[in-house]
This record gives sequence, structure tokens and C-alpha cells, in this order.
Amino acid sequence: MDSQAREQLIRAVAATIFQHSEELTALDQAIGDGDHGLNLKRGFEAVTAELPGLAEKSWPDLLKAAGMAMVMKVGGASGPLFGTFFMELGKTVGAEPDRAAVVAAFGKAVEAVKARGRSEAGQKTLLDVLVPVQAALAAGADAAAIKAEAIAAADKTVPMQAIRGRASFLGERSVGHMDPGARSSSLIIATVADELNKQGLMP
Amino acid sequence: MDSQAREQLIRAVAATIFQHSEELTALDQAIGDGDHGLNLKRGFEAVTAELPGLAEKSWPDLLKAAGMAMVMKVGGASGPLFGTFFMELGKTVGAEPDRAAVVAAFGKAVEAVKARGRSEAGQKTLLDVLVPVQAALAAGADAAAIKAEAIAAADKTVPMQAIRGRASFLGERSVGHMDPGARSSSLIIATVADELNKQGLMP
Amino acid sequence: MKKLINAVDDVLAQSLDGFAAAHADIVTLGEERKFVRRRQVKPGKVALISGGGSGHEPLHAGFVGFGMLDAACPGQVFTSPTPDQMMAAAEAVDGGAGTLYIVKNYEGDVMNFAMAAEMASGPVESLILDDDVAVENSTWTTGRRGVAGTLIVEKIVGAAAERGDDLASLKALGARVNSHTRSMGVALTSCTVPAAGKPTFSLGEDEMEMGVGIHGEPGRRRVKLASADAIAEEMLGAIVGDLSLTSATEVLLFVNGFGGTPLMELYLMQDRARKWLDGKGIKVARSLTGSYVTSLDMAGCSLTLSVLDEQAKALWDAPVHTPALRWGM
Amino acid sequence: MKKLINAVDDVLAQSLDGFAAAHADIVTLGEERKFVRRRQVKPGKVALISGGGSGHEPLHAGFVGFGMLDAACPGQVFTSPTPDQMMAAAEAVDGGAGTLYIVKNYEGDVMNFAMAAEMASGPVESLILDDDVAVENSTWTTGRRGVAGTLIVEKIVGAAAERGDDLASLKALGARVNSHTRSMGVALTSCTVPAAGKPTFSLGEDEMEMGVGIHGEPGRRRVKLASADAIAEEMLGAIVGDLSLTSATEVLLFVNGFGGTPLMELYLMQDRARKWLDGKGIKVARSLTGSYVTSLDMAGCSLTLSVLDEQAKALWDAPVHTPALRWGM
Ligand SMILES: Nc1ncnc2c1ncn2[C@@H]1O[C@H](COP(=O)(O)OP(=O)(O)O)[C@@H](O)[C@H]1O
Ligand SMILES: Nc1ncnc2c1ncn2[C@@H]1O[C@H](COP(=O)(O)OP(=O)(O)O)[C@@H](O)[C@H]1O
Ligand SMILES: [Mg+2]
Ligand SMILES: [Mg+2]
Ligand SMILES: [Mg+2]
Ligand SMILES: [Mg+2]
Repeated sequence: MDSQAREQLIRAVAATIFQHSEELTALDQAIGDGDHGLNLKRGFEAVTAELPGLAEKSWPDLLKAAGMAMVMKVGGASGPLFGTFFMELGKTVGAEPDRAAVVAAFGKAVEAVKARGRSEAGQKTLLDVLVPVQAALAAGADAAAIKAEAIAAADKTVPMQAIRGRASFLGERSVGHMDPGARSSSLIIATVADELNKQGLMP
Repeated sequence: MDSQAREQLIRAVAATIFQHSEELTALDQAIGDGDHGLNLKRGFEAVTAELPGLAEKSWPDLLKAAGMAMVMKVGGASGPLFGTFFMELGKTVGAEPDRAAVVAAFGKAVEAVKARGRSEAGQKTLLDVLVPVQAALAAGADAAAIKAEAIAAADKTVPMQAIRGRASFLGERSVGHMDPGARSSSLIIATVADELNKQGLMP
Repeated sequence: MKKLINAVDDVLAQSLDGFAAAHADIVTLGEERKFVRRRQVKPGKVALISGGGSGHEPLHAGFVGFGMLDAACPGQVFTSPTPDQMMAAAEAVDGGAGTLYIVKNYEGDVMNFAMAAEMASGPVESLILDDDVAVENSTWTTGRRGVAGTLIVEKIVGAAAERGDDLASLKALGARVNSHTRSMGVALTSCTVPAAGKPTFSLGEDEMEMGVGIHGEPGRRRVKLASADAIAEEMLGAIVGDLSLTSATEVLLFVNGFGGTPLMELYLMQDRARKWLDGKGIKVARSLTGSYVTSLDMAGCSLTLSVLDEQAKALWDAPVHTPALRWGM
Repeated sequence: MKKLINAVDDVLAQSLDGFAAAHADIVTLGEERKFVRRRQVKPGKVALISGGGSGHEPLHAGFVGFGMLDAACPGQVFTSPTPDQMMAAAEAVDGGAGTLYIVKNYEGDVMNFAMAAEMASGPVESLILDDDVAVENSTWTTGRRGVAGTLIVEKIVGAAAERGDDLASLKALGARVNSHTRSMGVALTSCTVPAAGKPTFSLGEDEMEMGVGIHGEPGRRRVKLASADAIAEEMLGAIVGDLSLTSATEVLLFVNGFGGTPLMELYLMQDRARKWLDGKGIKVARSLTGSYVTSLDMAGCSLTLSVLDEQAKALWDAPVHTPALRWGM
């Protein structure tokens, strides 16, 4: 993947977040504090502001820089969580990752998110998307299957009762709403899968 | 007029104010601060609270006591104005007033209101009712004519621009609304005329 | 109507009771809640007494204490207090040096304070405040309303009374400060008088009332909601023009919230007003930001400028110890 | 949306600029507006740094100054600040005796402060505050939210830091005060986040949200609007039960407005809360009434009780000189 392709990938992810910013904010208004769309928008604005320079970096440097930009610009819960995810990916993925390297790095990044959030899958958070996607990835799923898994996993947060995050303050009243962080994670993963597939890098 | 008749007269006036309290407040919301109905209600509650004792007093004492109750309970612009009117009536009307005495006392009371309010007829205030009613009274009008004059005089404040009172702050925007104090004065006068007529004291 | 109250008729009494209990170190409540007075009366000091309709909290009771008022008479919501209240207050805080009534220019207030003054035994003077530039001035009408500038007069005259100025000087000082102080307000929403139960006026989702009074009285005109900068410019333009301020003047800038507007927006207005004044070369030497002269739950704010000379600055800075304003002690 | 603002993106910057200009005698604004700090840093003193999402003004920046915080980091509206803000603040107010972060228990705040602490060079401790009884407590969830009680912890720990207590003692003191402090809130209307442009939630004309959070998060339940007495009873009942208060305990009673509720109603709640506590034999030894921990323009209030021992009382009474709280100097 050359720097142009990397730039295109980053821009595609950012575009998805910008398009869905209001939807994410609306989800967060229902069971949180109504800023998730704004938070991620601010984060991806910071990331795209570093283009094209950012896309010229190696994968590890690029991911660490993107993660650090999220940490320093987003705030809230999603800043440290998304930031940690990308920074950890950068730390472990290597300069020319093959599928096995990506699977391993994704696994490490998910563990880092769990440690940062002191959380697990099943608590109505973005981990409810990351964990099943990691499993699909490890099982060799193709782009379409990963995308479908991500979207379905976010939907599955609807009936859950939140144990972590702001929605946990609601107790039973958190049931019946999709978790905003799960939704945004699924959108990012779906876009990455689409892009990699389009660029011929993932079947 | 015996004390029972006097009590009936006072209760009739108070009942009129209570019935129209919301209308007066609504008028005051349009060009004032929305308390005129509440203010007079408080005043007449204080006056009726002194019944039946109040009605056993002589006319001068009764009127002075009623006026003082208004001054000490109403506040706002209407407290001193209505209070002054009744106190001054009490000071000049005499114990057994005939029509001439009432006409003279009414005139003095209107002058006292003008002095207290530093105001004149034509400024969109209760004087725009008191002054024409005084003229009708002096001209020998009967109860029905006095009542009609009072009601019509209040209506005539609608097109006026306020020069005194809270409505004056509005300048031209005070035009097109009836003055609440004019309306309340007309209601009181109409009730008194009706009562005196009913009691056979005014043709 | 959504308010934290019990019965409509208990609002004033229960609110005053809470206020008096919370600030029992500074104030006490007079009998029948006719007035709020300072705990300590200073013999030989002119007594400063203000008052007016309730619904403008912390004005005036919140300014009773060392360095400001001796007593405040709370009327019903938006209704002037009655003369017996002022008379009882004057008797309670008499220091033997006379009484100065500080009265906002509404005919109700003016007449009730005048009746109290007429019935008083000792020497009484009245100071009528009318700082609102939204209303056109003229000698043959009621004139202008007294609004947020009242706080500034009460602070400055209060400090002078504390140092022992006599009745005539205090009245003259107050009149001078009043003539150097101008305000203008804007409402984004109406207030709701508890006893009325519904909003005093109604504004569209995109409208504001420019020049509104502190009782929700209509102002100069109802216009489309504008930006903070445009609002600051209109209000300051009117004030600066009326005061004929020239560049290099030193002023106190007071951004006052009406009760329903949060501090975040008031500080934003403080910023925009300063930037505008900066551009005119007018120097903000002192400032105050907060909801001090309110109109129940109305959203909006007023801006006040008061020209400061060295004396006014020193009196503004002098120690004050009241429930709502406190510094230097 | 009706607010005194210019563009939605400028709200925070312009409000901070106004705040810093208005209180330039006490505070300065850090570069890129990353933090608000005291003008004077005291060598040898533990640095107290708090922060959190904006929209709760005067919390936290209004509590920067002598006797309270050394710095405050303002995040975007309702969004935790980022670690670079805390790191820059810690560097700016370092007195060589370590840093204590005071953090409200929201995962965003906790994680961002934690990342800052991990990247810090000197000794850093964090104090997590969770005084909101509306949320059920449990060790396996996020736990309770930090709300209005934060002010009390910041005041008491601030006074102890000022007298020279060390980092470990301050953390222990803060944890103890936090465990003796409980709050509960009620909303009568929603707040509106400027960037969102519309209310966070909607309530019917006759509804209130009992147990609401300071970001307009839903509370325990949505119920019919109740009287001030019924509201006070429900909130105090929950608080007193949770603290297991017995009669004769001395408490600080803090009636906090959420931004859209005027002082008149807050003093009324102060009265009703006192009467209720009186009935239980609980003694209100200190109190505070005002809008200090707000939620933008939300109407409503919270009640907070904090158990006072002699030490806490003395530290509460100790001099403080900040933009929003000032006494004793
Ligand atoms: N402890 C946690 N572990 C994992 N994910 C979390 C945790 N706390 C919050 N989240 C995720 O963060 C999302 C909220 O992000 P955002 O709205 O940007 O932050 P905030 O909650 O601080 O306003 C939630 O929907 C949830 O998916
Ligand atoms: N200076 C005045 N002279 C005569 N009448 C006046 C004057 N000022 C006010 N009024 C009358 O008082 C009425 C308002 O009374 P009210 O609403 O009870 O008092 P306030 O204006 O103090 O709220 C006005 O409608 C007007 O008729
Ligand atoms: Mg959120
Ligand atoms: Mg009125
Ligand atoms: Mg009135
Ligand atoms: Mg947030």
C-alpha cells in the first residue's frame, strides 16, 4: 500500500465519521451526553489535518501518530480508547504487515483498550464490536464478512444493559438503545474493510 | 345606609375585583408587569378581612381604613393610588353625605390621586376613568349613565399612548391596549353605581 | 409553569426564610418578613435602605451587610413594597444620622417610598435610580427605569456610608454615580410570574426582545435573534452614546444575567463587550459578571457601564460583606 | 436554540477569554487555552489540578485561586479535557511537592487524567469523586458520578494544601470528604449543548427528571412535577439513607442550581431542605446556595450534604479567594 492508498483509506474513514456524526450524537443523547459524533469528528479532523504528511509515514509511525492525535484532540471516553487502539496497533503491527501480523496486532490493540477502559465485551461498549471482529479476523473472514460482523455486533448492543461508560449510570434504562461507541467502531471497521477490498488488499 | 348595606357594597366591589382579577392581570401583562389583578385582589382581601367591623364605622373612618389597608397591603403603583383615593374620600366626605358632598369629595380625591401620581387625565391611567366619571357625577348623571361613562372611558384608553406608569416605558408600543388601572377603576365604579341603584340610593 | 416551589402564595415567604437562615451571620429578617436587615447597626451611620418587588434576587436583600445596605424591603414578586415595610426597616436600622432610601424609578416604588418618607419621623432623603437607556428619556414622562446599575450605586454609596459620609453627601454621590451609569438588556425568553402561572410575554424561537426591562416589560423592539457580537454592539452603542463616552475613559463593565442564562454565556458577553470597548479606546478598569439583578427565570442579560473616577474606584474596591457580594474581608 | 453566542465553535474560547480578562487579578489562561492557572505559584505546595468538560461553570476554573485549585483544565462542552492539557497545567503550577488531580468519576475524565498521570515526570496522585446517590453504587460498574460535591472537596482539600499538607495526606483527606458527601439532582428542563443545537432530552410540561446528572443524563426516573417539599424529601431521604446519618450530626447543606433556575427558587429549596433536616435532628452548621456546578441552561437543582467534623469545618471556613468563591480575604 503506497502513501496515496493510505491517504485514501484515512480520508474514507474520516468521511464516514463526518457523514454519521449527527447519528452518533443522537445515539449518545439517548443514553450518554450527546457528544460522541462531535468528539470523533474533532479527532478525525485532527488526523486529516496531518495529511498528506501522515500517509507518508510507515504503518507503525502513522498509526501511533493518528492514535496520539486522537488522544490529544478528542477527550471524553472515546479519545483515550480510540487513541489507545491505534497507538497499540502501531506499536505491534510492523512496517509491512501480512494478515497474521494484522490479526496479532488487532488482538493486542483490543487488549490495550480493555486495560484502559477496565472493561470487557458484554458491557455495551465498543468492545462489543471489537471483540467479535477480532474473532472473525482471526478466523479468516473476508472483507464482506468482517463488515457484516461489525454492523451486526453494533446492533446486538441494543438489548444489552450497560455496565461501563456513561450509559451505565442509567441501569436498566440503558436497555433498548444502540451503544454509540459500538456504532462508530462498526462504521470505521466497515469502511476499512470496504477500502481494503476496493484496493485489492482483502478478498 | 346601614352597616349591613355598607358591608354588602364592599363585598360587591371585592367580588367584582376577584372575578376580573385574571383579566386585569392579562391587561397588565401586555403593557405592564402582569400583577395588577393580583395587587387589587390582595388589597380587597385585606379590606374584606376587616368586615364586618369595617362596615360598622362611620363613612369617613370606613373609607380611611379601607384606603390605609390598600396602601399597606397592595404595593406597586395601584396601592398608593387607590389608597390615596379612598383615604382622601374619607377625609372630606362627612358622616352623612348627600349628593353634593359626594361630588365634592370625589373631586378632592381625584386631585389627591393626581398629586400622588404627578399625573393628569390623557396619560393612559386610571385618571382617564376617574376624571370623566367625576364630570358625569357633577353633571347629575344617574347610576346607569355613570356606569356607562366609566366603562366607555376605560375603552378610550386603548388608542392612547402612555405617558405615566409602567406602560410609558413602551412608548408607541403602548398604543392599542387598554390600561389595566383604568379598567379596574371602571369596574369598581360600575359596581358601586349598580349597588347604590339596587339599594335605592341612586336613581 | 415549572418552578421549584410549593404553593404560589408561599414562594416569597419560604424563599426569604431560606435566605435569612443561610446568611444568619450577616442578616436577620424583620417581623412579618417586612424587611431584611444587617445584624450590626452602627450608631452615627446614615442608614441605607432599598427595596422593590421581589423576583430580582439577589437584589436587594443579597446586598445587605457591611459596606452596602442596612436594610432591604422585599415586595411581592414584581410589586413595590408597601410604606409600612420601609417605615419598620427605618426604625430598626436607625443610627441617628438619617436615612437614605435607594429607589428604582418605577412609579409604584417611587410612590410607596414617598409615602413612607412623608410618614417618617427622622430626616429621610430618597435617591431615584434610572439607568436604563432602552427607554427614551424625557422630563414629561415617567422617564427611565432603574435596572442593573442599581447594584453599582448601592455598592459605591454603601462604602461611602460605611466610612461615615453624611446624608446630603451620600445623596449627592449617589445621584452622580447614577448619572454616570447606563444599562441595556436583552431577553431571549420570557419570565413567568409564579402567581400568573404563564409567561409574561412570548417570543418566537428565532426572536429576542431588545431593550427589555427587568420585569419582562417589552423593550425597544422585538427582533431576530442576533449574535453575541451584534447584541453587544447595539447595547454598548446605545450606552456609550448616551454617556457621551470618549476614548481613554475608565469604566466598570457589568455583565448581568437575568436568571435563566448560565455563567458561560455571561463570560462570553464579557469578552465580546471588552473587545468592542477596546476598539473604541475605552478602558475596562473594573468588571463584574453574574446574575445579580434578575428577572425570575428570564433568559438574557444586560450590560452596564459606569464611569469610574478615582473616588468611585476606591469605593468600589472597598471591603464588602454581604450574602451576594463579598471582598476585602 | 437560544444562546448568547457567536458561532458554536467559538463558545468555549470566547467564554474562557472573558473569564480570564474579568479575573486577571487572580488567574491567567495557559497557551492554547489548555488550562486556567493561579497567578501566584507557591513553592513547596502540592499542586491541585482539576478539570472536566465545560458547561458546568463556574466549576472548575471559577475555583482557581488562593485556598482552592492551582489550575483547571477545561474540556469541550461536556467532554473531558485531553492529557496534554493536564500535563501542561501540571508543569505550569509545579511547586515541587507533587500534583493531585481531582477527577469526577466519568470514564472519559478518569482515562484522560490517567494517561496524563502515566506520562508525568513528578509524583502525581489522583482523587476520584463520586458523590451522586442517584446512581446505584456497585464495584463492578462504572459506579457513581461526581457532581456538586466536587466543590466541597475542592474547597476543603484546597485549604489543606494551602496550609502545607503533603500529597499523601491531601489524597487521604479528599477521599474521606468524598466518602462523607452525597448529592442528588432534579431537572425541570433539559440543557442544550451548543454544538448539538437542540435539547439533550425532552420533558413534558408536567414532568421532571429525578436523579438527573450534570450532563443532562437521565436519572432514576421521570415523574410528575412535584412540590419543592416532595422533591427535597426524596433527595434528602436518599442522601441521608446512603450516608447513614443519625440525628445530631452536623452537615454542610449545599443547594446548587443547574444554570436555568433563579436564586429565588434555590433559597426556597434551602428553606425546605433545612426544615426537613430539622425534623430529623440533623444540624445544618454551614450552607451554600447558588449555581456553582451547572449543566448549561438546565433548570433544576441538586442538594448536597457533607458531614462536618471540626477539621472539615475549619478548612471550609478558611480564607478563599477565587473568581466564584471568596471569603476571609
Ligand atoms: N470503560 C469503557 N470501556 C470501553 N468503552 C467505553 C468505556 N467507556 C465508554 N466507552 C465507549 O465510549 C463511548 C462514548 O464515547 P464519547 O461519547 O465520545 O465519550 P463520553 O462518554 O466521555 O462522552 C461509549 O458509547 C462506549 O462505547
Ligand atoms: N403616575 C400614575 N398616575 C396615575 N395612575 C398610574 C400612575 N402610574 C400607574 N398608574 C396606574 O396604575 C396601574 C398599574 O397598577 P399596578 O399594575 O397594580 O402597579 P405596577 O405598575 O406598580 O405594577 C396602571 O394601569 C395605571 O392605571
Ligand atoms: Mg458522550
Ligand atoms: Mg403592574
Ligand atoms: Mg408591579
Ligand atoms: Mg462527553
